[in-house]
Amino acid sequence: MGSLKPVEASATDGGFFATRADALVNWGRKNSLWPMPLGLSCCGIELMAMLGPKFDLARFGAEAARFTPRQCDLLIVAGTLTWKMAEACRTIYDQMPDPKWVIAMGVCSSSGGMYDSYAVVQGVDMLMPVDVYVPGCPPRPDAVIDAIIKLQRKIERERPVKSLLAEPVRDDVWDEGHGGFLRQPNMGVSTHRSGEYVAADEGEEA
Amino acid sequence: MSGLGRLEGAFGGVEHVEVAAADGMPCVEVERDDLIALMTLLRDELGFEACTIVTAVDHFPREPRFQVVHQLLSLRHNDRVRVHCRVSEDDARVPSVTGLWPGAAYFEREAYDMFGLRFDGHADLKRLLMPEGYGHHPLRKDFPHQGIEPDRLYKEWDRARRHAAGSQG
Amino acid sequence: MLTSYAPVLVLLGLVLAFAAGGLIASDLLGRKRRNLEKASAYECGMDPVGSARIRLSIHFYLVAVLFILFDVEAIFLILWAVSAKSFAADGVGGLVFAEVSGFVLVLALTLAYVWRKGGLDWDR
Amino acid sequence: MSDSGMQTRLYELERGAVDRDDPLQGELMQLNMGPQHPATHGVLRLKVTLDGETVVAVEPVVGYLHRGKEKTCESLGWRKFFVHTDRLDYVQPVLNNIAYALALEKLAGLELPERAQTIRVLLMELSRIMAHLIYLGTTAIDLGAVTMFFWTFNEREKIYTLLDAWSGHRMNNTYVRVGGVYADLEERHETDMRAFVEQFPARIDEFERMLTRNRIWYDRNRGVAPISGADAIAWGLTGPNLRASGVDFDLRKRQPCSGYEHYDFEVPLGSDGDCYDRYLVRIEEMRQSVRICRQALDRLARSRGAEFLAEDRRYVLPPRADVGRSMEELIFQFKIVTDMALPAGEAYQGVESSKGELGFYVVSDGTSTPVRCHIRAPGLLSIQAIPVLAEGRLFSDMVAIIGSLDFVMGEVDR
Repeated sequence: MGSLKPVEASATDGGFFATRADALVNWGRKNSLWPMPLGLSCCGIELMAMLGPKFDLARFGAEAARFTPRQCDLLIVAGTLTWKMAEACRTIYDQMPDPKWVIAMGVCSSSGGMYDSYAVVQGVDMLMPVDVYVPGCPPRPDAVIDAIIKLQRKIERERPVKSLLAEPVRDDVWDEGHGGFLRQPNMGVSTHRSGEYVAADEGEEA
Repeated sequence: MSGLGRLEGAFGGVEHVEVAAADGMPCVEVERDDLIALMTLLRDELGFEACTIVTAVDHFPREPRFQVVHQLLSLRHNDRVRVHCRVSEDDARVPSVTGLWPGAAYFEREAYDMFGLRFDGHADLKRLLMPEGYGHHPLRKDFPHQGIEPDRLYKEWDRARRHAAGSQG
Repeated sequence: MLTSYAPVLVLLGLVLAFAAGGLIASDLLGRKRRNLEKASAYECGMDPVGSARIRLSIHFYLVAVLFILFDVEAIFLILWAVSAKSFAADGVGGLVFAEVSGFVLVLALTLAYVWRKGGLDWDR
Repeated sequence: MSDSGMQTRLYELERGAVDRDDPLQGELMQLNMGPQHPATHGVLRLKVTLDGETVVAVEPVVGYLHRGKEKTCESLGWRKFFVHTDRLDYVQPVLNNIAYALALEKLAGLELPERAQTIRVLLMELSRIMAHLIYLGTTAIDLGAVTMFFWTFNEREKIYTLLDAWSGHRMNNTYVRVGGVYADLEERHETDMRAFVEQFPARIDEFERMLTRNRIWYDRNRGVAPISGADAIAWGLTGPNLRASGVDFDLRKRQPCSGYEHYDFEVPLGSDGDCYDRYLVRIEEMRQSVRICRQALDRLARSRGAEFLAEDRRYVLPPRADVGRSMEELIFQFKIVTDMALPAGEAYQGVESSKGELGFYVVSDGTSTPVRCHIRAPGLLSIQAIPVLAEGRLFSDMVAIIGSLDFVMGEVDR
């Protein structure tokens, strides 16, 4: 296996080899999204209903719900995330191998929902970058399936080959420099724009 | 308001004050020192085998501030009784009933967690619902609904992790 | 003589190629992003308490050994079962059967011994 | 973490029970059956200390789903808290609504029309069936019977569609109001519900044929974690967990509310309170719920068109049409919508939920801001009993014990 130099494809023209390889890798990834069902509260029951016979998630290749983050690539945060659970949720997100995506199922994980109380995280995107937000309390299973379809379309547009053969990244401190808080509580608009993450309190560290 | 019914004269000298309750349940208010005596009497003589509720109510502007509520259920006679006990904030200590009903342990831990009431004689009194290092008692009336810096513990944990990771890198 | 083994060897090669190929491709192609958090042990979202390298009770070892013992016995029985017909054709079927049943008898004795000494039931 | 109680227990266990220096004995291992675990049915964390396969000590840690509902009730007000009561025991949303409404009506001293009570009984029994189906589905899949998950969720989908057609939402349908229900049950809803109720007993027989005499299910559940009646009462267990130990106490019979005295049904009892008895009690309870549903549907058929909402204008919104026409109705609606005030006093109403006695202790000082709304969670006491049931048993029995206690973290953590 000679040393395949990653093709220096610029953002616009992908070059024939890169775009075809992108399409192949993306096709493989989007049709086998293994969900990590973080069923916290009522959305967890709708999540189970979605894996059940009527709204069968197997049609999208995503029914292999694993409970260990090592074998999952899609974290579905289903329910109300509290500050006590936030540490466990962030640890599970970190322990998932790359590439990984996050769906914030329900209004509680998207924005704190009906709980503006002392114990509820005001939106999971304060802890980790979220790819698809699903409104509803709980959202109907077909709404979450629609979110998975949107995620698959988002995966189709990614360009993985550019960084596939790259050297392993040793970012022990934090992956890609984001973390801390992506969005201040009750700020409404998320400062998280896909691509550049703004680490809220990066500056304070020693 | 139906009175104490079957419990009318049965309190054996524990001085108590009858309290009117909207749901017609016999309701008694007792001093903190007689609480255990009354509870033992209720359980042994009057057959209240189960303890349904141990909680507190914060009447903030009015003193004494906390009102500890015990509610018992008698399966044999199929009736209930509620016992109140007023406690002020600076000396928020109440004797624990886990000796009589082991099932009341978590209720008392929750009352400690939410109101800051210490239960003497409780085996393992620590927070039940809030994380261990949490500094406040949320259900007190003077505690804001959105909480005081709710993400402090997460930030500390987050910073400690990054520090450990950073020093390793 | 060797040719009769060719299909088995080809199959073995294909299997190894498929397995090794998958591993090497994913290792080579996959984008690696190592960080301390990803390497930490997974324990339901919590930090693990204490180390996992501790002395475990002897029973685990005992059960494992017993399993290996009777598993190997099964392997030998399979070998015999596969070629039972050819033994019968050569006329030594009865003799081989006696040998095998002797082998099984010895192992049955060990099973009885272990059973009586209580090696099989779990709690001490 | 100052779990001093836990450490001393461990120290005694280590020194007392077994001589640790003997090389044949293994060391104790600390393990987190953590907040994110398929078998803990929600975000419960169990700090388990194992000696090889045997559980030496268990310490449940709850609070990972504590959303501060009791505090929210004090800031939202009585009327708006109805939305939050759905999310308490989220496998049986309507039953929590009804328990909360009954507590408020008891405090207000409000009398309900006949049809409203019947609709509520029907909804409570449907919720009980939904909750027991979730128990059956999740416990069976934890112990390996994957088919049960699909069968039970198939039935649950049918109930979802019933409630969806009637209240507009599959789950968390905030459908109960102080004084009755939001809208009447039309005839087509009743026929759909009757169709479901007719075919459901056959499904229960299917479940039983699959599990009751199944060798694996029987061995994993029979004789696992028995608890005597007296211990169950002392530890505060209620509902199916209590009746499995043979204690005949069902609030629907002993302290009936919302008209339960008009229905005849039996209360199933277990014998020695182990996981298998809890399973049998819940299966039989589903059958009894079907009987109650049939009787409720008959009563509804007789009282079609009757009043389904009380008339007391201090607490019940006037019909939307009248508000446009008369000034009093407009004032009533304005007063209720802005700040519905309950008379001063305190009241407790316990309801037989699928998990046990779900109670609301409400205290009001006559104004519109509630003084206290304490929610008594039966699941919290089931979790408190886990150390009593699980210590000394094998670690794999923990899955059967947690499944058979059937708690939901939403009501435990509030």
